[in-house]
Amino acid sequence: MSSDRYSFLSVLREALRGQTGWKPAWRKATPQDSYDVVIVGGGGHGLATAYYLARRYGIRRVAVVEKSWLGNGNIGRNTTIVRSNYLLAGNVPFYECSMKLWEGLEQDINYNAMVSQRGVLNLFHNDGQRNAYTRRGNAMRLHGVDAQLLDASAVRRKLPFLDFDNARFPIQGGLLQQRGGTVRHDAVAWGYARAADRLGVDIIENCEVTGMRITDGRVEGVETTRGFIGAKKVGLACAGNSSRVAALAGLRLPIESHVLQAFVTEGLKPFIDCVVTFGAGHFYISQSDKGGLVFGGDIDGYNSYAQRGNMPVVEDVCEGGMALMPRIGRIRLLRQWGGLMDMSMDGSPIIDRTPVDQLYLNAGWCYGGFKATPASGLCFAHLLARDEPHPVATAYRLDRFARGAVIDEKGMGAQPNLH
Amino acid sequence: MRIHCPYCCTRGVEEFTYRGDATVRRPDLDAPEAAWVDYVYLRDNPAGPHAEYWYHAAGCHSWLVVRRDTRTHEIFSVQTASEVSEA
Amino acid sequence: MNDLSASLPPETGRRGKTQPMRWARGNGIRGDKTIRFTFDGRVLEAHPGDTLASALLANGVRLVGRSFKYHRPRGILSAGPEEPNALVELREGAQREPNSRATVTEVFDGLAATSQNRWPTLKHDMLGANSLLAPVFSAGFYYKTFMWPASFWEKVYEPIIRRAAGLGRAADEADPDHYEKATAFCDVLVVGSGPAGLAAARAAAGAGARVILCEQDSLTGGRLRAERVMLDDRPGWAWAQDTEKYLRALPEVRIMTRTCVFGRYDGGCFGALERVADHVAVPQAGQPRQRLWRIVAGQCILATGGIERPIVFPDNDRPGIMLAGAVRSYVNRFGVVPGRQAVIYTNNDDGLRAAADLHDAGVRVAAIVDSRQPSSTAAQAMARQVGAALFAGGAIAGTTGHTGLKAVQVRDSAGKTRRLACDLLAVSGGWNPDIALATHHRTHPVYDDALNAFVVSSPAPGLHLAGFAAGALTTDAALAQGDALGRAAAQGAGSDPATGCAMVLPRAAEKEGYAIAPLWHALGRAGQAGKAFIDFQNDVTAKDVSLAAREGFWAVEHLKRYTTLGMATDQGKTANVNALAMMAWERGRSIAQTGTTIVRPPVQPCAIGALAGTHRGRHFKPHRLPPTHDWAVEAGCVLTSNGIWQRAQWYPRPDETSWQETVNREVRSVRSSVGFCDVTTLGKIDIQGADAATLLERVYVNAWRKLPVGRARYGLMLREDGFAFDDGTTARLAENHYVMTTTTANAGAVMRHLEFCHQCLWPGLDVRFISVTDAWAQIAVAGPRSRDVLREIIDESFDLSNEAFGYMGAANVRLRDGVGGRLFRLSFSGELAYEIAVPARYGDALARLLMRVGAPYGITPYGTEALGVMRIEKGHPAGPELNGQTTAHDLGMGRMLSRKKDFIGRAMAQRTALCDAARPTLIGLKPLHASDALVAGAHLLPRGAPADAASDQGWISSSAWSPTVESWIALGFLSHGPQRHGEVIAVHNPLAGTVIEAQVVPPVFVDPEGSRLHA
Amino acid sequence: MPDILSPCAPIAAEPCRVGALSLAPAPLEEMVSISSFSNSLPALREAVLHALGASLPPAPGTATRQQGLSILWIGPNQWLACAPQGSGLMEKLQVACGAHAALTDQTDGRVTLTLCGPYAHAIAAKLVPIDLHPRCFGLSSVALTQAGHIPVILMQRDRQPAYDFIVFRSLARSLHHDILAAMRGGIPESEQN
Repeated sequence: MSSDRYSFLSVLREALRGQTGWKPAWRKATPQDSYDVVIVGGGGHGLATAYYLARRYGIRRVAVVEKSWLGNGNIGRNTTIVRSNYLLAGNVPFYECSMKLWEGLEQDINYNAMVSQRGVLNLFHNDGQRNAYTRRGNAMRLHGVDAQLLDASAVRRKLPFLDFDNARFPIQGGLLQQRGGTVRHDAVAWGYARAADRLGVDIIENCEVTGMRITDGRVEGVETTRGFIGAKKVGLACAGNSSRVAALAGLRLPIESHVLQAFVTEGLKPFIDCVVTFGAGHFYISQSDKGGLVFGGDIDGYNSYAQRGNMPVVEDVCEGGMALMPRIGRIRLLRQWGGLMDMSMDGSPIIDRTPVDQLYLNAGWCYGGFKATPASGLCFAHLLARDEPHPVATAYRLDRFARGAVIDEKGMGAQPNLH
Repeated sequence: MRIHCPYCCTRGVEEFTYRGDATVRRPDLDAPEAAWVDYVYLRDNPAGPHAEYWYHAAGCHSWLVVRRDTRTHEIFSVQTASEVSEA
Repeated sequence: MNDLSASLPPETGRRGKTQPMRWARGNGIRGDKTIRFTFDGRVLEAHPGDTLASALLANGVRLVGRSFKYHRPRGILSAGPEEPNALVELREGAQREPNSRATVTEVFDGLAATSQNRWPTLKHDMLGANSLLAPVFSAGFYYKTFMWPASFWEKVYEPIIRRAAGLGRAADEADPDHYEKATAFCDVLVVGSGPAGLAAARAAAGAGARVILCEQDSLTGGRLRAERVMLDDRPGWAWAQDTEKYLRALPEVRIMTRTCVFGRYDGGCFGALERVADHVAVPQAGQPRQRLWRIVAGQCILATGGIERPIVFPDNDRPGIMLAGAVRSYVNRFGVVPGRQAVIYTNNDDGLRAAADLHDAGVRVAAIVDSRQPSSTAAQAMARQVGAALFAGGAIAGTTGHTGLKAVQVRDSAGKTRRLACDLLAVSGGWNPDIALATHHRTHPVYDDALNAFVVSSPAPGLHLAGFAAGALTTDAALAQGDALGRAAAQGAGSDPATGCAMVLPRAAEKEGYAIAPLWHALGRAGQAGKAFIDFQNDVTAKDVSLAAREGFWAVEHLKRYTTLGMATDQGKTANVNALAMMAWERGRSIAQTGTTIVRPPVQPCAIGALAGTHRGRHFKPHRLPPTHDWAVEAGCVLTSNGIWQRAQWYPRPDETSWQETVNREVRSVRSSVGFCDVTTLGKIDIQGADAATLLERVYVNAWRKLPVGRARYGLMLREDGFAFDDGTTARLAENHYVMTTTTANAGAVMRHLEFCHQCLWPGLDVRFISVTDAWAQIAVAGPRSRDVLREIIDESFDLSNEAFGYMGAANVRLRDGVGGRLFRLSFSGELAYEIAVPARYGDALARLLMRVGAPYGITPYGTEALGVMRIEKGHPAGPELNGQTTAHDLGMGRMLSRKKDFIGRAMAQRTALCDAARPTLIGLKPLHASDALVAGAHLLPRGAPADAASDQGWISSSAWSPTVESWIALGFLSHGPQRHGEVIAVHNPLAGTVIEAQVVPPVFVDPEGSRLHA
Repeated sequence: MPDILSPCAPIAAEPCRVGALSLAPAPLEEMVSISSFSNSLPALREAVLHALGASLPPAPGTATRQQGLSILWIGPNQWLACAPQGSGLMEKLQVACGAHAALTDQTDGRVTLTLCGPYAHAIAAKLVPIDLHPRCFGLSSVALTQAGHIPVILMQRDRQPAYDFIVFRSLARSLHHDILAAMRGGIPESEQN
């Protein structure tokens, strides 16, 4: 007998027999001739889309094609933060939908992704920032999302080791979303893959899309390194590679691909119990369950497909870190890495049809795609299944740029590197 | 990454500010709205050679057009933007 | 400093009681001097030149740390930065440094080291019980459980897991030490100072190149110090010492020891970390603890050598089991024997040499277990030489000794097992070239079947690998390769090929054979019994790899992520190749097919403080000081940061009890008499040229051509996407000469924008810009008596009357004492007001002068807070309104948009959603009860509407208590705002739990007709 | 009797010393930026030579210096002329080349801090990310760059390296602090072979 359902009992049973009864987390599927839906991109969003298509919309003839190993994209190289602390009406319901899906994810997919709602605290350092966070916190509350405004002394009680007394930009307070937190990123990919696989979805790794077969303006399938795969509908969930794949269908997108670096330190006994973002520099941080400090800052700021960044950003981020928490000076950075961000022109995503019939797009996640994973999957599945936007994703239309209905949280305009 | 400023010689990327695709051309005022949407929002975003604007903010304040491979960060050429727009 | 052993007395080092395992002087030890350090409170002795590891071994300390998951007792595995086991906390208090590798920590007098990740003591660690749960704690077990009930994760399971997380403890206080950064340039960077590196540096320098040689160690020489290679009849380390001396004398060579090149970035940039004062108790005053170097190199030679692989067999992690190469290093460099009775376990000839070194150091070598069948002639010779039993085709099937090795189970080629007592097992599974820096650009290494290791087959341009890093197996080959590549790199960097003078290379006396036969899974499945560790620190065993294979985590990245292999502080330097060889074996594929992960920077862990550098605490960002700063501080102002500018926020008087009282007074003074405020921080751009007006026409939404000389005008700029970008006034000083002001926040961005417009869009325009922000001290003098005050200052020949110098006038003026300045009749407060600009050096004096001449009028300096109150009273938009999300229409300035010209943003501003009348538009708000605080960030909902997002119609952007109106007032944005003046709406602040009612009013609270302005 | 405005410098004039290194503000100079209008360059060169007796430096990254006067390249077709106080620099330039170039008084906009002493180059290398090797940056070389976070114009004033850091007046104190910290950090051992 093999152990397929994960539980404490199955773990115990396997412990007694040398862990020999586990089945592969997902089948190594080979492509069939055609599917109802082919999802391009075996990252978090693509796998979640496949899962919800099968689970919620009953569409099970689904393939996820991935050019390399599953989860090789941003799902495998982010800083694991989940939150729904947005300002604009186009965004809040969507991210809150995502947060609710996170809250029930593990039971839903029978996989412990370690959803840890330890809180996300955005610090502010001047009146202007306080006012902006007040506006945002109130927007969240009006949308039914939890938010609290902490003053400096409340922040100090929570994180006494921040620099309160010698700071260039003293901490005045922070906006706390207690329900925000972190999730073990790789586990999200594996968990969705396993759950989708069990519902019959084919997950096809090492299968790169090299072309789109389009006849009379309608997509009929994808050419891949493993042959042609027919599809009634094709959904693109390629994050940083969105423009490349869309170009195969002759589309230009309001997206630039940028590199975002992230960093982890050596493991330490835990002392940071929430996610903290510094408001006076480019720095945010949390501590993983293994003890490593996971932190990051701004994107490198230039178009890149290289999955690696440069040193000025490392220095800038560490400078921010020292300004915020000077006790980390002797803690060592262990590893830095880079992911490709599909930076959209207004900093918000796109989940929409494209000008090519039956070709659908899920892109423009900037550096915030991880937290969106469940809702992105659900809304994209909804769009693919029903051909209309999910109610929480109605703002994420491709034509919003032409209409001017941009969703620009930061107010930086059509400059992806500034979002 | 280091960029060869035609005036200041090669400098670290931290001295420069980025501003995306340098192949887009500002339409005339009476151009159709679609042309403006293209100009302001749509990008080829290629994986490979890319002509892009950089501003030598900490140096001579020149806007440059840098041709660079977005896969490797290798820089092929640098010209001043005025040189490019006048050409 | 670097010539340590030269000063040694000729006799062998002492072998006193305190360092029982010190057998002789080592080539890197100053045995004539004794220093003291502590480990877990125990005082021990060492010599200068010791690492903490060598010193502990010298004192017979074998148990040094505990592993992460099972808390297994661990000792010292290596003699270098790859160490996975011997991690300690160094120093104490604010200087506590967790997870420090004993193998690279230099001992100094007074060093305090403490073991970590154990409770209560290193020897008796309660969490050692985790080992018993190992059958449950398989790779990834936590993904499969702890899910029920859902709420238990944060409350129960995770806290338990977090209690066990991590290794060392971060310091509790701010790091008290300094750090700094520096940049260095060279033609050729050589990383590593073993035979290949030294030869490369010498050759490159000889060919005329500027050379930087970086060595992570405190001494140069690399393996020449660990081994006993003779070069031209002299010890190899002595040759290294001479070569270093020779190189140091060359003007264009820089030798940086204790400097780890940790990362290779684009364009020939390298990051390197110099440990300036880690090897002393306290840095000198001002001296940094560490220094971050950004090295810019034309060419780079990686002579980084190799890292030895352990062998995977049951219980292969006990203290006393060490890498053979490390054993040699302790014996030869440090003069320490890590045991009294040794067994050698090797799959190659290099591992055998540890036997000779140990034997010569007086250690009994009981056996050589050579996995090769038949074993090499070298093995046979070595066994004879040291008197050891040789087990050809043998294997080690297990070990005993809980906190230190006591015996090994040797299985001979016939399958018979016997127990051999020993306290040292030197293992060699072969060597991996250290190619980390070569893969930082995501170059994928390839597997070399002959070398049984991953190599870089096609390094990036300008990058060369030399010595063992390139697979050179002998010292002679390393020297020759370094020499050749040094010359080639120098030429690649532009040196004249003719300058290279041939140098004679020394020859090694010994023929160094390698003869490796791979050994990944000597015992097959049986070898996975018990705990056969692959990743020591993270306790990843052979079984875990099997499980990953079974569950489909075949891809090397999946293997790594699922099992946590290679994710510990050593980043799998000793583990990765063994693991993926195991995965290849599990799947019946070759190692080449299985592939490898790529290494990411940094090569060695780097302190965050060092990467951050000097800009800390109050100096995190520079302070920009306006010209009246010193005066304002003297006047007792409270400072605030406006970006990086330091500005006076308000000027409290001793009798005032709250800032509000102060600000109220400042506002009332301005409105009733006169006040002044330094407004230097606004960006000022000098614009000249025949096409200056044309450029202004194109960057501002409104018209500029007809602005007369001597007048200023308010202008609004959009971004090209049609949203508001910045605003300010621009004055025409002469026909082709303007001075533009920008907001403080956007000064840099506006300059960049103007340059973009000029250089990229309209290079034909004849116009020039330069910032004059710092050149002028600009002070706003505002209030009904401002003209009276200025009359006392400005030369009387200048007619200040309203008729001669009306609102929006601009003029060059002279002050009464002859100083030239500029005068603008601008008002942010809505009062009769001026801005007077004088050369910055006079700003301080001007402030004092204003105080003096204004005294009869009760002149009051005011800060940014009063400035803000007055601009809200007058309804001027500022940063909170110009937040990048608003349009000219939103700001009530839609009519400013010219229809007669092209300007930046015009086309996009016409898009449907930007012209939607329902967009929230600027309004004023007054609470029905004057004392009800309006809070910026509160949202605007119709009265009586449910407090939800569907009813949300706007927000407050700025608010203040207005002492003029004697009420709270606010500016905000409200859907259909201008049509709703008079309506009472609900102001919701759910964060504070308040709802108050306020009336929508036009966004001007004071003097809506502007009569004061024009007075 | 009118009030007399007395000038105020942002940095005290006394030099700060660390070992043999010294850091001090240079005496206030008249400074005028000269930015050539389109197609005016030949005429401008001639006019400057005529008015000041010194030529605009021929190449980017250099300065012409003679008898207290220096003209630094500070950007394409842009220079900074510096002369002792009382030289009437602006007036001279206005008359000679007002038609050929935008002239802007920068006397008060910039402050010059001079770093000198043995190994000054090693201290400067902690501040500016440019190559100060004599092969790249010698006497009268000029670079626009940043010292840490602060934009500077750097000029090598003496052959025995001494450097002028020309900085925005408002940032002079922060730069002074940073240079001093670099001086106190000591000369890197690898500089002192």
